[in-house]
Amino acid sequence: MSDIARPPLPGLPSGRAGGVLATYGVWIAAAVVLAVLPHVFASGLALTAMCLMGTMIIFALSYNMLLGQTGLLSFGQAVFFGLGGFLTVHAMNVAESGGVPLPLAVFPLFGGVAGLAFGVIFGAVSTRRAGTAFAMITLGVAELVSSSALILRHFFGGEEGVTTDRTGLVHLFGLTFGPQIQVYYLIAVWCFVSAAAMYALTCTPFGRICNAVRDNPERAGFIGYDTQTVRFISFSLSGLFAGIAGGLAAINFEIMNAAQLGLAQSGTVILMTYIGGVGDFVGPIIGAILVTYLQVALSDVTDVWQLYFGLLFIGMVIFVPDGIAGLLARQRPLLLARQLHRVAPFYALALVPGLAAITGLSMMIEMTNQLAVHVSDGPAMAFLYVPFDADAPLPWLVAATLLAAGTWLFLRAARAARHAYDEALAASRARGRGP
Amino acid sequence: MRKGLVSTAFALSMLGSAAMPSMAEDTLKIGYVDPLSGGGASIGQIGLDQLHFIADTVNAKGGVLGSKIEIIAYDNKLSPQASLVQVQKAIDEGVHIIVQGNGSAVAAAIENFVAKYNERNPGKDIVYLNYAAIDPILTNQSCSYWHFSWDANVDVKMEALTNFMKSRADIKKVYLIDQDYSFGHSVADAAMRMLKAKRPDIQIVGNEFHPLVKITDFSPYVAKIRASGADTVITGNWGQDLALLIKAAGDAGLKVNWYTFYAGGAGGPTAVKQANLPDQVFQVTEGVNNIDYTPAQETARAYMARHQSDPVFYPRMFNLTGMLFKAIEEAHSTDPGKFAPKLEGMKYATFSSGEEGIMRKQDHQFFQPLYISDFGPLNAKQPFDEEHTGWGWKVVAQIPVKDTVTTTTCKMTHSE
Amino acid sequence: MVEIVLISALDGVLYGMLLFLMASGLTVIFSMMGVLNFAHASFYMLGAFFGFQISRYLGFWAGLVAAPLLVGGLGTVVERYGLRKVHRHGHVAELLFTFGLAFVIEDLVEMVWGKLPVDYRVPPSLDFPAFTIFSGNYPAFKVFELLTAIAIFAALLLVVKRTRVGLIVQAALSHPDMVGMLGHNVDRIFMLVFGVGAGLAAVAGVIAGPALVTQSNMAGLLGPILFVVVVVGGLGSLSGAFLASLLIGLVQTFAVASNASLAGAFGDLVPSGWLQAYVGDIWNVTVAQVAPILPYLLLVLILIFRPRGLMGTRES
Amino acid sequence: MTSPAPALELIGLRKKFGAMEIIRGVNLAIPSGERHAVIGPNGAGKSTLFHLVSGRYRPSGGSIRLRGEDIAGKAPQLIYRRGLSRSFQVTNIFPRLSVWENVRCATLWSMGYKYSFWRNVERLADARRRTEEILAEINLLDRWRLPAGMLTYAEQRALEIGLAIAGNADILLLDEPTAGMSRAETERVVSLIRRVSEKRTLLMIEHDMGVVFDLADRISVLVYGEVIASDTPKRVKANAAVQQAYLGIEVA
Repeated sequence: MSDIARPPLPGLPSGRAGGVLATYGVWIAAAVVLAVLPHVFASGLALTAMCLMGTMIIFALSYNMLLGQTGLLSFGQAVFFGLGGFLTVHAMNVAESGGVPLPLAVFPLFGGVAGLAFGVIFGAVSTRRAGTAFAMITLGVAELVSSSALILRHFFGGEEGVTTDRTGLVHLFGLTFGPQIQVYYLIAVWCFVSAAAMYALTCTPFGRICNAVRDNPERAGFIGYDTQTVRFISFSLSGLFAGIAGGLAAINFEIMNAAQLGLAQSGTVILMTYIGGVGDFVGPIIGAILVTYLQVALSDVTDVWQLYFGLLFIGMVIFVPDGIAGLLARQRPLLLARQLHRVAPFYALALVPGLAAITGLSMMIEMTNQLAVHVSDGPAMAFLYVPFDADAPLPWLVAATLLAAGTWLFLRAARAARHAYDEALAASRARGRGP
Repeated sequence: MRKGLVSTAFALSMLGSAAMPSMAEDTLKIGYVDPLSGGGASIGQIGLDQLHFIADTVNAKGGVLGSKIEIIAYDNKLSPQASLVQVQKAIDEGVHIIVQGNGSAVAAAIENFVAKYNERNPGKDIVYLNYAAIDPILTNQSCSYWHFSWDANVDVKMEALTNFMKSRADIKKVYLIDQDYSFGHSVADAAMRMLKAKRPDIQIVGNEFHPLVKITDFSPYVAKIRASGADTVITGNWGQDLALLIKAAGDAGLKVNWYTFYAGGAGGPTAVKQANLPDQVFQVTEGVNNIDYTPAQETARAYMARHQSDPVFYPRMFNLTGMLFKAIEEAHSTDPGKFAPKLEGMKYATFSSGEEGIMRKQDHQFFQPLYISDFGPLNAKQPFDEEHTGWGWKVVAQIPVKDTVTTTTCKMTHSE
Repeated sequence: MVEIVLISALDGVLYGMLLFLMASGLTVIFSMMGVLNFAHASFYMLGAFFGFQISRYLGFWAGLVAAPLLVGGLGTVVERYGLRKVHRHGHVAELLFTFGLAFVIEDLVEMVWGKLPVDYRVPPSLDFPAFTIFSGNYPAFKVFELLTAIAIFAALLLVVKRTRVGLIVQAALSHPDMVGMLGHNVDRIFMLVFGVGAGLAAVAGVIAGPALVTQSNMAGLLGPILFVVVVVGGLGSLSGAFLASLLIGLVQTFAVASNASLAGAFGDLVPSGWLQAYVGDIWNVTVAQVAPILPYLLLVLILIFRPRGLMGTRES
Repeated sequence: MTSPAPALELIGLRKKFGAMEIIRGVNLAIPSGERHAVIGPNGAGKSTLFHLVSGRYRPSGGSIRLRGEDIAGKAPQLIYRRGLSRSFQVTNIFPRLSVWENVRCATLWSMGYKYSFWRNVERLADARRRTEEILAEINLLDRWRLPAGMLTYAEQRALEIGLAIAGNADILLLDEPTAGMSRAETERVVSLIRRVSEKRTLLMIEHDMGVVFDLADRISVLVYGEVIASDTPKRVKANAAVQQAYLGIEVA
């Protein structure tokens, strides 16, 4: 699933025949995982979180059609997510009050159509430019839409938003969609179909031309393509899928409000996509799952979660700029050449001091937080179940030592690991398996 | 304490719903869902501190029905969607009582969610106690049996405020300025309607709306107010939009009286003091610290000794918890399905003055005496200042319950 | 009528200069390095809080000098040990780096100064009405704000046009690739530029802090308006940013003064069923209501019809 | 007179950058099927001329006719679609795409697939065949999986030509196709150009006089934005003005 395609080239050294399992194996596995997940993670919260993840996976993938595939930085992706959600909610309410016999399962389509329609409208305006100018137009459009959403109170329902009842539509096969598990499967199916559709899109002439426009928009013109048209189609289709994601979010929460189309939501999807990795199709999926998990769970562990969030992002862009998927993809040639065992010990060696440094740092953050913010609770606190006083010198000494020594050792181990990786890669290439 | 445990607890709760509720079955769990990080945290944290204070006080006396009270905090980041995830988390952890206040968008989402949850999960009732969200929609069009509201809603506050204003003959020209979203429009609409009915001679010389938290410079608005010749401004603005408005007025030397909902909110007193507008800014609330009522003032002192940096104090949180515990004791049950009927129509001696308030059965809106207070230098009998400004809130009028009652369109559907 | 025009013009200029004060540092960074610095508002906030802290011990004026130096120094450190490592991964990586930085700075400020507004006051030496027009006072502090903005504009212009450093900087504005080729240490220039940009943000913070609300969420509340100033003015153009600030200030202020609406122009909407409520929302909106979102409309229109901005030398 | 319109005709073509006029009234007609080389000292405006013809720059005056149709000021893709394709002096490829993908993208438009987002690109047998042919032509078949950015300089130059010829355009503009190549590589490229330019019209800029006199049917000499001579190689060699302006400086 990477940029470098493997066309079936009979007669060429690594040409590959596509069997059913080789071509669709990953997808079959994904479907099985989606079906089994709610039986492994069965709690109400887990279901809710997984529904959220499914929605965000579609959203992040739709965003990567722009950022990763076409090289367009947009600040307004949530506009289509939100408008798709609102249209879905309104469509559901109209269907319910008018007795239109449509089952709930098709309603995300309304979101998709809305996303596509607004993608066409805003795309016609913004894709006339590329690069920073494009980014700034999307920023302006996003601000205009989210401000208008508060002013147009009847359509957007004001601050409270618009609510709906997902159980009030016709029940197909006895599915009421009251229980969350039914909603999970609805989202899972849509997530699977959308992801497959977006993956298929990358394998079309248009998908490849998007990559070409991303790499070198000028040259794309000299092989016959109008870059503006490419951007426009990409933008509109991206709106379609973002709208579907919005529709699913609306069904999941049964409420849609103006905050869903604001800049914060657009920022979230940029973070998800980038952290997961824009260079790889699975990147945004990983990013959506990870960031959603952190959003749900991190605030329970610490009340300065935003600080950790920020540090995570800074660390990611400095150390892992091609995202988690990129990090994994870099191990693939080693894996194929059976060279991974040469670097794995170095990874483990770097991990231990790395974790120590992180522990030291978060300990210092938590102690500072205890002393500064929870001043009325006194200095007594616990970190990793170890109780101590935040104003005593010993914990600070421990934390500082962990941080300093951990960082120093980590940097050394990381250098060694990089060295080992380069050697293993060279060895893999020598074996003729890698590129 | 709790924070350390939850990281593992969350991982467990992902695995199965059976793992969690057994942990501490004998406590009465109250889930507090409000912003505890980011911009909204300044107000969310105060409510939490206060709940902890109340829980500690009650637990020291043996708890409620013999169980200790446990407050569990859930950070909702002021987002409706995140709130619903947190409510789900709370339910998984065995919480049946949800307390929330900040943001009508969040309140509406939770109200709607709880109603549907109870309908779809018979016998596992959850109740939602709202201590601060005051959009009238919550107790009108979208009212719910499982939602109880302790702060006076916009209409109720405006009813009280206009009943006060109608007796002030010096008010001749009123200017309305509000944030351009549903809450701001509720305030403006109520003000227009009630002033027209009670004081037709008052001229409304302006009805301005500006986008929510997008204004850095309020001078043009102040110039407009001045040009209109208004002597009084009514505003529902809060937070930065109120602080900057008041400061711009102070800078320009605009001399009007300000009738506000949220001048007492965090940061408000500081702004009024900086703008140097003594006794010109009024607010309508369910109580202020300088009401001469000993039990309330003693509690306030005890609280402030513990939380010196907390600037505001919500009497309504005491009313909420007091009535909740009373209902539980009357029903001999911590099951919302059993104690919720006891809350309906409950009469309760309010925290601020001991005078009686009532939880109206029809829409679950609590009606209580409301107070108009103004902000300025204090005398010896007014011991409480705000935000270390040296100034404090002083009562100028008490509006009795009968003068705060409004009608409701709520048609509650609940079958026992 | 004359009164409204005169006062609006004055308020517009004052607001525009405040915008320029805040945006000048961003112009420098955005134009020269192409970095969409989302942490700019955070440096502005740091300036306000540093200024506040210093003013409690040494007075406002010491804060005005020291806070920008501190924040500027911090900026160079951030550039040297953070942004520079990210630079080769492209603009999106840089943007996300500043994104993360904004989160971190906000939480650190919360930890140190709490979540509530601090009482950062206008210095007594400037706490008096400078002049009065149509019974409206204009405080001396605002005049000071205006003068500082103009002084910064003049100083930046002078540096860019008249000094050797300025010549290199100017070359970098129009031909970023050439500067490196000419053998100048681009890394050092970038570090310096980022430091100066952060320092200018801090100047704005020290001055705007007392006038506005100094609180840990002030960076977030500022929103993307400063990007509008820079882009509308034109990348690489200081004068453009100055002009754009004035334009935005005036447009917004005059719009606030206007109560015109479609309903006012064409009369009330004839009742026509369910659509009326939806259309009514648009029909009854006054120009004043949408004033603060007009800059974003301006941004979109400018980028479509004149992508180099008012006075820019190059497109994006 | 009813002779067919020339494949490419420039009439009074001008280009100004600010006050500087780089192309100062170029007139040139290239009949169909001709191999035409443009030579001239550095800074004469050769690449600018190509940019004008291929649509990268908009002319300040004059007209450009492609088989009689005026294309001056049209966008590159529109000119390409009328059958004119070009290569660049500074390598201008898609660095993150594989070599295979680079060439295939360049074939897609001419194969009629345009913006198709409903067909699987791997199943387009004709595009695959064409890509394979081109890769064989430019001798990059064994590098097909490598990202183009990782090729050596000479390989990238070969790919550059591959992109230009992939679309089967009948007028080819090659901007210094052999720049920086070794003798052996140059020979390969020359024979490649000779092969692909059969039945096509070729316009090329070249500094290597060996290549120019070997390949070109006619040569135009551009000096300071003006064509001072346009003739067969033999005659150009003999042209006094050319001797003075160009060969005298460059070759002697």
